[in-house]
Amino acid sequence: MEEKRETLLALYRTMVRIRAFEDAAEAASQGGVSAYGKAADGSAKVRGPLHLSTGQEAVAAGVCAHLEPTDYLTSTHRGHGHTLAKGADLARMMAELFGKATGFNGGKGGSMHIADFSVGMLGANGVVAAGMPIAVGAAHAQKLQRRPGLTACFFGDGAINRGPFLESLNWAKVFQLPVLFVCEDNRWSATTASGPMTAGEGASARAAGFDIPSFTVDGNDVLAVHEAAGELVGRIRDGRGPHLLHAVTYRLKGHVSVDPAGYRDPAELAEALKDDPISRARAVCAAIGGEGADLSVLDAIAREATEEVRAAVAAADAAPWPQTSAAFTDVQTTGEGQWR
Amino acid sequence: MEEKRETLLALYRTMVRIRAFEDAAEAASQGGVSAYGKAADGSAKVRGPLHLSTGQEAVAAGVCAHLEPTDYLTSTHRGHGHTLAKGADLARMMAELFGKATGFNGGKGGSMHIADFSVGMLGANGVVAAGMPIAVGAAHAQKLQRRPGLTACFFGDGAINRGPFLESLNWAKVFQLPVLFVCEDNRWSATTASGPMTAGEGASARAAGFDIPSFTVDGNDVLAVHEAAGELVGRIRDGRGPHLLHAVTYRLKGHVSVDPAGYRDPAELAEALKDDPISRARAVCAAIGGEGADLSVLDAIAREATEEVRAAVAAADAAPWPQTSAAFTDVQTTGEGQWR
Amino acid sequence: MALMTYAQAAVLAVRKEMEADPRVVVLGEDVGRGGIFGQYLGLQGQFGAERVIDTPISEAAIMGAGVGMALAGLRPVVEMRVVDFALCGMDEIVNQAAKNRYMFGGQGRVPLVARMCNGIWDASAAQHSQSLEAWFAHLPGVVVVCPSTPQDNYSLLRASMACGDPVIYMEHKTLWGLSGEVDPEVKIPLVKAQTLRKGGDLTLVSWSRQVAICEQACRELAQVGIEVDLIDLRTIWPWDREAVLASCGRTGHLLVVHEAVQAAGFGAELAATAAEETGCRVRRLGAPRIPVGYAPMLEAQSRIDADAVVKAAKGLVENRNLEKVHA
Amino acid sequence: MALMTYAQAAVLAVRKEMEADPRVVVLGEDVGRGGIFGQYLGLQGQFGAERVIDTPISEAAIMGAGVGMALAGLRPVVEMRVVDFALCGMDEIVNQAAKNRYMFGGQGRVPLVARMCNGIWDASAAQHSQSLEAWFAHLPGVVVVCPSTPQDNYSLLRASMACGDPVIYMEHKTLWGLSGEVDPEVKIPLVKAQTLRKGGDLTLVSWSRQVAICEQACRELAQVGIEVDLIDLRTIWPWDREAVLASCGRTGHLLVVHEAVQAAGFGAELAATAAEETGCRVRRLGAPRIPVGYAPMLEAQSRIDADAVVKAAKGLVENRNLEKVHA
Ligand SMILES: Cc1ncc(C[n+]2csc(CCOP(=O)(O)OP(=O)(O)O)c2C)c(N)n1
Ligand SMILES: Cc1ncc(C[n+]2csc(CCOP(=O)(O)OP(=O)(O)O)c2C)c(N)n1
Ligand SMILES: [Mg+2]
Ligand SMILES: [Mg+2]
Repeated sequence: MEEKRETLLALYRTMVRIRAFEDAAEAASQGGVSAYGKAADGSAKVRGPLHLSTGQEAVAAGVCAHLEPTDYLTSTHRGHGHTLAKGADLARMMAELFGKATGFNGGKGGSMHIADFSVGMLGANGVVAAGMPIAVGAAHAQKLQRRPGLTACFFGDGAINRGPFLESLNWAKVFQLPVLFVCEDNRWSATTASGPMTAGEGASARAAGFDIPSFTVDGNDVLAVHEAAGELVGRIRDGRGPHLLHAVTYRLKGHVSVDPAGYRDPAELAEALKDDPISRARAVCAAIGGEGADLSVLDAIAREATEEVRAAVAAADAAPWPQTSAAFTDVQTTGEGQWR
Repeated sequence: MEEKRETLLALYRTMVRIRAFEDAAEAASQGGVSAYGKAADGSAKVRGPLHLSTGQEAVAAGVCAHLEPTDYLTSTHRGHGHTLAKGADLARMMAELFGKATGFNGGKGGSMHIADFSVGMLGANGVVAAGMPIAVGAAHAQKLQRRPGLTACFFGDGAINRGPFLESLNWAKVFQLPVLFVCEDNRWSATTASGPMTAGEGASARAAGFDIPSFTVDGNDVLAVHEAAGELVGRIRDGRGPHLLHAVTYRLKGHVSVDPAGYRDPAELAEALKDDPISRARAVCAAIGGEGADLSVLDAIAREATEEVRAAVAAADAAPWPQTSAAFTDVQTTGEGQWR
Repeated sequence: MALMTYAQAAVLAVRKEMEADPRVVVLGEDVGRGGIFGQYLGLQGQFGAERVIDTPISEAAIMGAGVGMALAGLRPVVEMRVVDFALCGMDEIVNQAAKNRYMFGGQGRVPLVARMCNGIWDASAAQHSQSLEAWFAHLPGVVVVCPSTPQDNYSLLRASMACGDPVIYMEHKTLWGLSGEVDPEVKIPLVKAQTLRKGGDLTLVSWSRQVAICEQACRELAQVGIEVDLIDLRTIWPWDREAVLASCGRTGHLLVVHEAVQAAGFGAELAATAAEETGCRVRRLGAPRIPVGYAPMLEAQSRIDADAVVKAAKGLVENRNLEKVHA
Repeated sequence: MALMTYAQAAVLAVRKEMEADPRVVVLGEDVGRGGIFGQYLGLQGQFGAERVIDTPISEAAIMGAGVGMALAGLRPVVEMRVVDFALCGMDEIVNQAAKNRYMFGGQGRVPLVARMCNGIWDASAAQHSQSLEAWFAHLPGVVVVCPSTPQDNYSLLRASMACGDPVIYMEHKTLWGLSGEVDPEVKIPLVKAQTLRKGGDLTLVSWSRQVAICEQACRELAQVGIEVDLIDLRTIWPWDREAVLASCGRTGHLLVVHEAVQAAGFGAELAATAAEETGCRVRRLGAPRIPVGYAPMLEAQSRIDADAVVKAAKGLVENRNLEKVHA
C-alpha cells in the first residue's frame, strides 16, 4: 500500500508538472499562430503551432516512469509531456518554446522539435509518424552495440494510417529490437475524428499482424498505464523484442492551442472532462488512504509544479534571444560558410 | 464435371500462353541488362530488367478469369501474366518488350510498364507496392461513379513491407471500396528470401488488422485459386468491400531474366519444379477424365500458344521502331515544346 | 468583382469547377472541415462527403489514390496540406503522377491538381517552411503554379483544374488571409507572367509571397531613379520566356528574387537562361542554404526583405558585383 | 595501386572504414548478397549479418532507421538501391536526416552516407533513370557527391563516411563495371574539383558518367583548335567555386554538361553563379525535360553525346548563341 502510494505520488507529480507546463504554454501562445481563421497578432511569447498534451498526462507519466536515461524516446508534434516525463529540464523546455538561446535547441526548433538528447529524448517531430523509423534505428543501435536500454516510441492514433507505422513495426520485429511502441490514442487526428478514418480496431489489432504482443489500457488511469508499461518494459528488457501499448485517452484541447475545436460535440468533451486523469489520480490517492488521503500532499505537489513553471516562464521571458549568427551554425560541417 | 473441365481448359490456356510468352521473352532478353556481374552486350532484342512470372501463372489465370473489361487491374514489375490474363493482346505486349512503335506504350515503357488501358489493365510498375494506392484510387472512382466493376490489385510478398501496403488496405476498408488485393507470394524479394524479412504470417495476417477478410490459397493449384478468387470477387461485387487473396506460389526463375539465382538452395528449386502449376493442371485434367484425359487437347492448346508467341516475336522483330520525335510526345500538354 | 481572401478565392474556384463538372472531387486530410486554412470551406456541405473526401493521414495513398482516380476518369484536387508533407507521397508524385502518361505511351492521362502550399510558415521551423518549386520545375510531366494574389489564385486554380495535366499547385502558407478584388469572369491562362511595373533599368522577376516585397522595393528604387520591369512569373513551369527574355533584352539586367533557398533554386534557371539567351547581367536573391529556424530572428535570416532587394538591385544596375569580382 | 572496377573500389572503401571503425554498419535491401551491383560484395561474409544488414523492402524505414542509428552513435551506410527509390524515403531524407542537427540546435548529428545511384539505367525507362543531384544541392544540411571514376569512388566514399554530415552519395547506375587504377592511399577531400585538361578557350564542367563523354568531346575540340579547361566537379554541394570561377575568369566561357534534365538542373546553379560573379558567357547542356523512354532511340533523346557537347562548345566559343538571339 505504501509502495503504491509512493508510486502514485511520483506519477502525480509528473502529471501536474506537465499540466502546469501546458497551461502556461497555452496562455503564452495566444495570438501566436495564423490558422483556424485567426491571424497571428504578434502578441504571443510562444509562437507557431503549439500542440498541447493536456488530458494525456497519464500516458507520458505511466510509461516514462519505467525509463532510464540510457533508454531513448522519440515523440510526436505533441511532445511536451513525453519530454518532461523523460527527465528534461522544464525551464530549458520553456525557454525553447519562447525561442530563446537558453532553450534546448537554442531557439532553433520550438515546441514541435522539443528534445533533450542528454536524457535520451531524441525529439518531437513535425511530421506525423516520422519518429517511428528513427526509434527503431535507435533501438537497432542499442541492440548492435550490446548496450542496455530500450527505445520508447510514441505516436498518435492518426499516425497508424501512415506507412512508416507499418515499416517500423515490421522492422522492429524482424530484428527483435528493444522497442516499446506507445500509441497515444486521443481519438482525434487534427480536426477529424480518427475512428471513421481507421480500418479495424487500431494500433493493437494491427500489431497482431506483425506478431508484436500488445496491450490496450485505459490511458487516463495512470496506475493502469504504469502497470501495463512496467510489464511490457520488463519483457523488452528480457530480450523478448518489441511490444506495443495502446493507451486510450482524450485530447482535452484543440488540435493546436488556438484551435477552439468547435467541430466536436460538446457532450463528448464534457464526458472527457469528467475523466481527467489528474482528477482520477487524486481520487485514487484519497481512496488508498494514508498520509495522502487529505489531498494536502497532492495540493503541495501541484503548487510546487505551478511555482516551478511560473519561474520557468519568467526565466524564459528574461533569457536572451539567440544571436542572428546562430542561424548559420549546426547546418553541416562540410562547406560551412557556403550559404549560397 | 464437364463444367470443371471447361474451366480448367480455359485456365490452362491462359497459363500456357503466359508460360510461352515468358519463355520467349526470356530467350530474347539474354545479354540485355548489366547486373549480377554481367554487362549488357547489346545482343538482346528485349533489353533492360525483365521480371518473369514463370511458375506463377496459376495466380494470374485463376484470378483474372473472374474479371470483366470494366474491372481494373494494377500490377507489379512482374506483370506479364496479369496483363495477358486480363485480356491484353499478346502481340502488342511482345512488341512493347521489343521497344517497338506497335507496342502498347509505343516503346516508351517496356516490360516494367506493360499495360493495356483498353482492357482495364492500368499498368505494371517499376516501384514495389506503388500500384496499390493507384488501385484503391481507381476503385474509389468506380464506387463514386456508381459504375459496375472492381479493381484487382496484385503485389508481391516483399511489397507488404512497404508503407503503401498499409495505407492502401486502410483506405480501401475505410471507404468500403471494391478492391481485390492479391498477394502473389513467391517467397522471394529480389535476391533475399522474404520470410526472414517479414514479421508475422504475411499478407493475410496483416489484412486482419484492417478487418479485411482474406483467404490463403495454394497459388499453384489453379482451380483452387479460381475458386477462392471467385468467392472473393463475388463478395466484392455484392458491395461487401475489399478482400484479400494470399496466393502462395514460387518464382521459378531468377529475380530478372539474367539472374541465375545462385543464392538459393538448389533443393528448394527442385522441390518447386515438381510443383509447377502447369504440370499440376495437366495432372488434374487427366484425373478428371473425359475428352481431355489423353492430354492431346492440352497439348494442342500449348502448341497453339507457342505458335501464337512465335508469331508475336516475329511480328515484334519486324515492327518499326518508334520515331525519335515520339520521345517528345505525351509528356504534358501545358507548355508542350518547352523542353529546356 | 468582390473582395475576398486568397483562401476564399480558392474555395470559389473549386466550387465553380465542381458545379460545372461532376468528375471533380477533392481529397485530403481535414478537407471536410474546410481545410486547415479554410481553403475548402463550405464545400463538403454543398457537395457531400463523397466528393469532398476526408482521408486518413496517408499522404502516399492520398496522392496515389488521386492518380488512380484520375486514370479512372475523375479530376481530383489532391490536398497535401503543405509541401513539406508532400515529401511523404513523393514516389507517387514523381514516379507515378508525373510519368504515367508518358511511360504508358499516352494510354492514360492524370488530370489532377496537387495542392501543396509553399513557403515559410511563421514560427513553424524547419519542417513546415520549405519552398520546393524548383524541384518540380526539374520534373518532366508536371506544371508548377505559384499564385501571389486572390485573383491569381482564383483564375490559376481554375486554369489548373482545366488543363488536363498533373499540376503542382503551390499556394503560399501565409497568403491565405490576403484580401483582394476577385472578378470571377477573369481567365488567366497558365504560363502567362504578369508585368506589374514597367521600367527600363532592370528586370525583376519574382513569384508568390515575394512579389509584394518586390513591389515595395520597386517603390524605393523608383525614388532613387531606378525604374524596374517587375514581373510576377505566376507559372513556374512552363515559364513565360517571352515576357522575361524580352524584358531582359530591354533592360540588360535581370534580378530574380525568391523565398526558396538560392542554391539550385528556380532563380538559377531564369538567370542561366537569360545569360545564355540575352547575355544580360544577372543576379539572384534567395534564402541562404540553411534550414528555417524557429526564433523570429533566426527565421528572419531565411527571409528576403525589401531592403535586401533594393540593395541587390542597386548593386546589379551599378555593376558592383562585377567590379567586386574583377577587383 | 590496383586495377579494379568502380563497384570494387566502393567495396574496398566500405571495407576499410568498417575495419577501422566498429560503428560503421551497412543497411539496405539485398546488401547481404553484395547488393545488386556488387557494391557490397563480400562484406557480409567478413563483418557478419549484424553489421551488413539485409532489410525488408521499406525505404522509409531504411532511411529513418539510418537516422536513428546515427543519432545513437553508429555511422550507417544506407543503401537506397537507385535514387528513384529514394523517393520512397524522401521525408526521412529531407525532413529528418538533413535537418536533424539544425532543428535540435546541434544536440545530435547524423553521420550517415545515403547511397542512391543516379542516371540513366540502360533500357530501364522512366522510373529507373533519374538524376536528381540538383534536388539535394537545394537541400540545406546535406553534402552531395557524384564520383566518376573508381579512384574517386574509393576516395570520396571514404571521405564521405568520415565527414560526419549526412551525405547523398550518388554513384552512377552504369559505371559499376568501369575499370581503373585505384591507389588505396590516395585521399581526395570533399569539395575539391579535378581539372582533367587545361585550355584557355572554354571552361567545361561536368560530373559522373558525363565526364568521360566530355573528355571525348575535348579531344575533338582540340582538333579544331579549341582548348578546354575540363573540370570534373566531383562534389556537387558544396562545390568548388574557386576552381570553377577561376577557370571561368580565365576562359570567359562556361559550358556545363550533365545527364540530368537541364531545366532547373544543377548546371543552372553553376551557370548563374559564373554569370553573376565573373560575367563570363555561359551555356548549359542537359537532358530535355521529358521522362526517359525505353526504346533505344527514345532513351537516346535524353542522353548528351560527345557531338552535342562539341556543338555546344563551338557555338559558345564562337558566340553563336548570342548572335542567334540578337538577330
Ligand atoms: C505527414 C503529415 N501529415 C499531416 C500532418 C499534419 N498533422 C499534424 S498533427 C496531425 C494529426 C495527428 O493525429 P494523431 O497522430 O492522432 O496525433 P494527435 O495530434 O492526436 O496527438 C496532422 C494531420 C503532419 N504533421 N504530417
Ligand atoms: C520501392 C522499391 N524498392 C526496391 C525496388 C527493387 N526491387 C524490385 S523488385 C524487388 C523485389 C520485390 O519483391 P516482391 O514484392 O515479393 O515481388 P517479386 O519480385 O517477388 O514478384 C525489389 C526489391 C523497387 N523496384 N522499388
Ligand atoms: Mg490523435
Ligand atoms: Mg516475392
